[in-house]
Amino acid sequence: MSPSLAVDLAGLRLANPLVLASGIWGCAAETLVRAARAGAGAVTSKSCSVAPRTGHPNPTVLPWAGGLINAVGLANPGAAEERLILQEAHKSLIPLGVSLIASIFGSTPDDYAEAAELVAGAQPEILEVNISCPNVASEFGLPFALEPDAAAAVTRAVRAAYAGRVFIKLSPNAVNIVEVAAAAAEAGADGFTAVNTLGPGMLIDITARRPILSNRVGGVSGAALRPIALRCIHDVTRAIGLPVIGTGGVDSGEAAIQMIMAGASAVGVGSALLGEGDAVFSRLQREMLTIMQHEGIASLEEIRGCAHAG
Amino acid sequence: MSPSLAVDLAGLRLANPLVLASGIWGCAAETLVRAARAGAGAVTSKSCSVAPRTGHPNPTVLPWAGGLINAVGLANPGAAEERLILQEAHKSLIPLGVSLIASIFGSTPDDYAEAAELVAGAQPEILEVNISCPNVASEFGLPFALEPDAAAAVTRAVRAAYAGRVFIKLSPNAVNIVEVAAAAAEAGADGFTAVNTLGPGMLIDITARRPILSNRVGGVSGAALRPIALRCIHDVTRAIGLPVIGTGGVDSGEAAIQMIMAGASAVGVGSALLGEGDAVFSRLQREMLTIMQHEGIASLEEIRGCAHAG
Amino acid sequence: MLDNIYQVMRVTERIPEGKCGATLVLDGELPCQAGQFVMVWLPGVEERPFTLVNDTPVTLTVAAIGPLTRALAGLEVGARVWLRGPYGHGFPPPGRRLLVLGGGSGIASLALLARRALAEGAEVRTYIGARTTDLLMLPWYPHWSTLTLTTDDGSQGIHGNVLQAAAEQFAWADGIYACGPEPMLAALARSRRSDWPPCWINLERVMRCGIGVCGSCHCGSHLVCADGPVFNLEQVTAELLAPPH
Amino acid sequence: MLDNIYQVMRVTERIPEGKCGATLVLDGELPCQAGQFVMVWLPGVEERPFTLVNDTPVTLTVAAIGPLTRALAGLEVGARVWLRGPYGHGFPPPGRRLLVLGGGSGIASLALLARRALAEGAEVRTYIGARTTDLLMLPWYPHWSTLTLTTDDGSQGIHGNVLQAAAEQFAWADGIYACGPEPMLAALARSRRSDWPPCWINLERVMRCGIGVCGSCHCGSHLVCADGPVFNLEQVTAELLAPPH
Ligand SMILES: Cc1cc2nc3c(=O)[nH]c(=O)nc-3n(C[C@H](O)[C@H](O)[C@H](O)COP(=O)(O)OP(=O)(O)OC[C@H]3O[C@@H](n4cnc5c(N)ncnc54)[C@H](O)[C@@H]3O)c2cc1C
Ligand SMILES: Cc1cc2nc3c(=O)[nH]c(=O)nc-3n(C[C@H](O)[C@H](O)[C@H](O)COP(=O)(O)OP(=O)(O)OC[C@H]3O[C@@H](n4cnc5c(N)ncnc54)[C@H](O)[C@@H]3O)c2cc1C
Ligand SMILES: Cc1cc2nc3c(=O)[nH]c(=O)nc-3n(C[C@H](O)[C@H](O)[C@H](O)COP(=O)(O)O)c2cc1C
Ligand SMILES: Cc1cc2nc3c(=O)[nH]c(=O)nc-3n(C[C@H](O)[C@H](O)[C@H](O)COP(=O)(O)O)c2cc1C
Ligand code: FES
Ligand code: FES
Repeated sequence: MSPSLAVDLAGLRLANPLVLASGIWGCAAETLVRAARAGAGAVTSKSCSVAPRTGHPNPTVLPWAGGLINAVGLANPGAAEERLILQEAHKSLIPLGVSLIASIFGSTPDDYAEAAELVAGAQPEILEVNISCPNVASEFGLPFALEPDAAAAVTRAVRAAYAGRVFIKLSPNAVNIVEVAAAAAEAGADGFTAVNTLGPGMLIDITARRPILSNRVGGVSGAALRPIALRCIHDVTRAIGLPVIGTGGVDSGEAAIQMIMAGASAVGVGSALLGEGDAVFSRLQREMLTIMQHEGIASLEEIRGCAHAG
Repeated sequence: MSPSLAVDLAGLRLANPLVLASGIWGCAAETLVRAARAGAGAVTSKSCSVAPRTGHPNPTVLPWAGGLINAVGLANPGAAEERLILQEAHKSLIPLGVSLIASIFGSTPDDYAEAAELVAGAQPEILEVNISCPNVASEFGLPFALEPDAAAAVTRAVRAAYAGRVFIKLSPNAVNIVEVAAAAAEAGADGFTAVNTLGPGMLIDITARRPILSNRVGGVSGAALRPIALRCIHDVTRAIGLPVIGTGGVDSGEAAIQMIMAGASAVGVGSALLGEGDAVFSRLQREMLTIMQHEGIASLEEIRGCAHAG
Repeated sequence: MLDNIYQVMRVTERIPEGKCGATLVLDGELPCQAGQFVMVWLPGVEERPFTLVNDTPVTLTVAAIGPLTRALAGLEVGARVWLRGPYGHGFPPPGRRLLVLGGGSGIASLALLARRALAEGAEVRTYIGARTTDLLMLPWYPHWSTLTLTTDDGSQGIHGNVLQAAAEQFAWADGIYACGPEPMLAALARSRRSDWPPCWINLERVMRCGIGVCGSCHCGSHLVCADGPVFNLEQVTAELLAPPH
Repeated sequence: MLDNIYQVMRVTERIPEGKCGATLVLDGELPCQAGQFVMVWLPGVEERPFTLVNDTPVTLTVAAIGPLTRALAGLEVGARVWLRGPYGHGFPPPGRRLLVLGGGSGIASLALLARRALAEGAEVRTYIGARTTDLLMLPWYPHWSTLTLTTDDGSQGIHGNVLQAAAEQFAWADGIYACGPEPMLAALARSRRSDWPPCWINLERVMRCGIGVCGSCHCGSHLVCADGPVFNLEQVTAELLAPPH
């Protein structure tokens, strides 16, 4: 019998664990649907806020030796407009059996709650609450995901405003990510996406003699983030019994399996679309199946969290 | 006129800014001296504590796609024995004109002070206080470098016990590294080494189905750390007028120049010895000179911190 | 590991383009397919996509319409420009009879195609349109083979638009290559007849990453930076004809 | 980017080595120079350096002296072993007359050298010593050409140590290759005469990284993992003769 890639994510059945991560491709219904057709088990939209935002000026997204660095600055058309995009996407995603994850953010707990209410109409399978973007600190101060109390406050507000599944997006930059996750769990989270980008980091161009990103600093993603992400997922899932979408530097079937072994229920893929586009989803599926066959793994459930032992 | 690599580091003149980072090679007098002969402007010894430590069992140091990950666990022969190593090294370093940086750590402020007193006899040019090792958390709790008050307490204790230059080694994992540095500066630090390893991170072997490091997690160094290190150095030097040894992922003359532009007075080199050994020091010197010639930079002082502007 | 994100080049020659902007010849090379683009950064200003008008030496034609393009078009000889790329997919190898249709600065993306086709012995018939004479770009380019200019106000060349002027050439060509304002491309899509040869167009969108990650350049489900900027007209007809939302 | 830190191999054959341990033949290949080593990891146990006794298929000879080596030596056919490497620098190309001197498990590092030299038509005279018969390793190895065993207690072969037994061969050889306990290597360094052929020795140190970073394997200013493990005797004579500190 050939191994199965199907997973359960907070009661949702995904045909495979691969999830298009927020902010990659997901500004339009058409690109979300395209990622779904290409083999994503679920797709996440770009984070939206109540008010539209133009984001930071370019340069905002750059490839470097270890992956990507970005300070898009949460450009989005606003949650009301985003609802229309999500509704359009959802229509095409339902027949494909691919789940829709809607990402929101805000500047205060109430702001988050309002964004949640605005996108609720699109009935996404999961609402992802981005409390961990490192690229808007000059505007909003430190991300809520760095502090257990702040994370709990946002979770509580969204929980009160929204009836569906709420996933909190955690930061790899928290000094104690388990405490943050525990506070959010206590406040009503149904699961987590772990993790958002690392840092922030800075690139300097030595001929220009200045930071490259217009925002000076940006979040680090891709391969450089992977070991940090694995530790975060390992620690959070070992401590807390909620499902996690393990995200950060997944660019191979091997890395996806590592995420599951660390305890993830599903696996986010973002920076790996660089170069390869949505072909990454079928490649990762193939590579995962090859590994499972070789290692005698019939289902991902069998190995989920196996790295906790020992 | 050919450009000069000489720098001033807290009143010390280094023939070039490259500093062998702590924990790389530096367990023996002979290897410290070898790095100096190969072209380091200063060399840092492996961190030592009052009591000897055997460190963690293997695997402890692993190469991965983004650099190294390590959880040596601060293996060292104890500060009294280390003093002898430092003395022996110092004898050979003085005629070479290469400065000696002695690294210490401890479990309490008093412990740090005692280690400082023990190595003081070797009269290192700089005492580096490692308050930022992420690999001994299970033993010691979170590093002092994550909290301004904790960092200040260690700095104060060492300052009271030791008359020479005290550099505090900062962590890239602090939520607000500037606050930590400011507290240490206030408590009497003469400068900083920024940064220690990132994370910690985790590697998982999918066939073994477990974390690879015996300590499960370890500090991430090398290229993956570079953008984070640059941001830390930029932020600390922009806010605080003390010299910084910029460390993290420097593996080219370009990266060394980036560190100086971010505000560093000297540049630590650790993981880049992988593969190339101490030949890295002459290569980086050559590459820096080529860049300086090409960009019309006569001295490093000319470009130090130039990325702060704009 | 070097990041090597940007290559820095210096302007060696600046050719004014009427009131529109300028063509900049730089002192570096970036081997590319005709139709590929680079992201061009001026520190402290902005970073935007620009077609490679030539790759050896790198040549850019810039229509000064905003902060970056005004700064670029005003650069003196010796000034520095930062580039990353080339990115995207260019034109497929052309046939023997190319009909080249350009409106505004779009014409820049067809220049290298024409130059190479001409060098291979193909015939190129080029139509360039603009609102007025002052806004014509690259009319001096030596590789258009035969060139017809059009202006909306009749101040130079044929009075009218490029599609009207070129109407009779559609049967002659074995490939149509178009770039310009989206209404022009939409008009092309609307008038497309089944007996035309293959039509290739070059789309423009606001870009952030330029490398297929951020999604900001999407046109329907296509990413202009990674799937294009060159598309077969059929691929994007639906998007060109859809009402903007 | 794959990390590909370890290769996993399975034991296909296990050859007992007296009371000492075992030789394990694995189902993989790791092309190497004779004298190079791998870091071998058994999850949950330890990771240590081991010489490649053969590279195709990978073969390890293990003296069971501690946790990892006992676990390794006890592995059944089919069990898995994790390896990274090969690391370090091996022996330079040998001449025509090799004198091979091994004490204890050190002999493992000379096996591939002897095998390849023999295949090239060289003559190999091997002396293996141990405290007692039970502790002799690789005495069965078919590529020693001529083999002389010595035991400290005379229980097998010549009574005495390897250096004494091989004394007359030093003039015959055009290269001396030695590995074994450090006192044996120090004795070799002390008795070194200027008319001997070049002497190559294989050092052992406790290793963490195996790749020249951590410094734990240093021997004086040399790093055994990155500069060695094979050294010319002259390079390390001072360190071998220095009192331990
Ligand atoms: C693949 C590609 C190749 C290009 N090649 C060239 C080229 O060779 N030469 C050239 O001059 N330009 C080219 N462009 C367009 C160029 O990138 C824009 O002119 C540039 O973004 C304007 O930058 P700015 O900072 O000067 O002005 P901005 O302030 O960015 O723009 C000024 C005005 O133009 C609008 N605008 C900006 N970009 C676009 C766009 N792409 N489409 C429609 N409206 C836009 C803005 O909304 C604003 O109203 C290309 C674009 C793409 C996508
Ligand atoms: C380059 C290199 C190649 C090697 N090749 C082989 C090989 O082919 N076969 C083989 O059996 N062994 C080899 N060794 C030695 C092997 O690594 C050790 O036997 C192993 O470390 C013992 O591991 P353990 O966990 O079983 O015992 P441990 O608990 O690590 O050691 C048991 C005892 O041996 C001592 N010890 C451990 N390692 C060493 C050492 N390197 N030198 C001196 N004393 C030591 C310890 O201090 C302890 O007293 C090699 C070592 C090096 C450096
Ligand atoms: C260009 C870009 C934009 C992103 N935008 C968002 C966003 O809007 N909201 C969010 O929660 N995460 C955002 N992220 C973070 C990703 O969702 C993901 O958590 C991170 O990139 C790590 O995964 P990766 O290494 O697979 O890219 C963005 C990442 C990138 C590279
Ligand atoms: C194997 C290893 C051991 C280290 N040991 C120490 C140590 O004992 N004390 C310390 O302050 N830093 C230690 N570090 C951190 C380095 O000094 C340095 O801060 C870090 O590796 C980042 O620099 P790099 O990217 O150039 O390696 C160690 C790093 C490595 C890779
Ligand atoms: S510009 Fe980012 S996907 Fe095209
Ligand atoms: S084992 Fe680390 S330097 Fe040799």
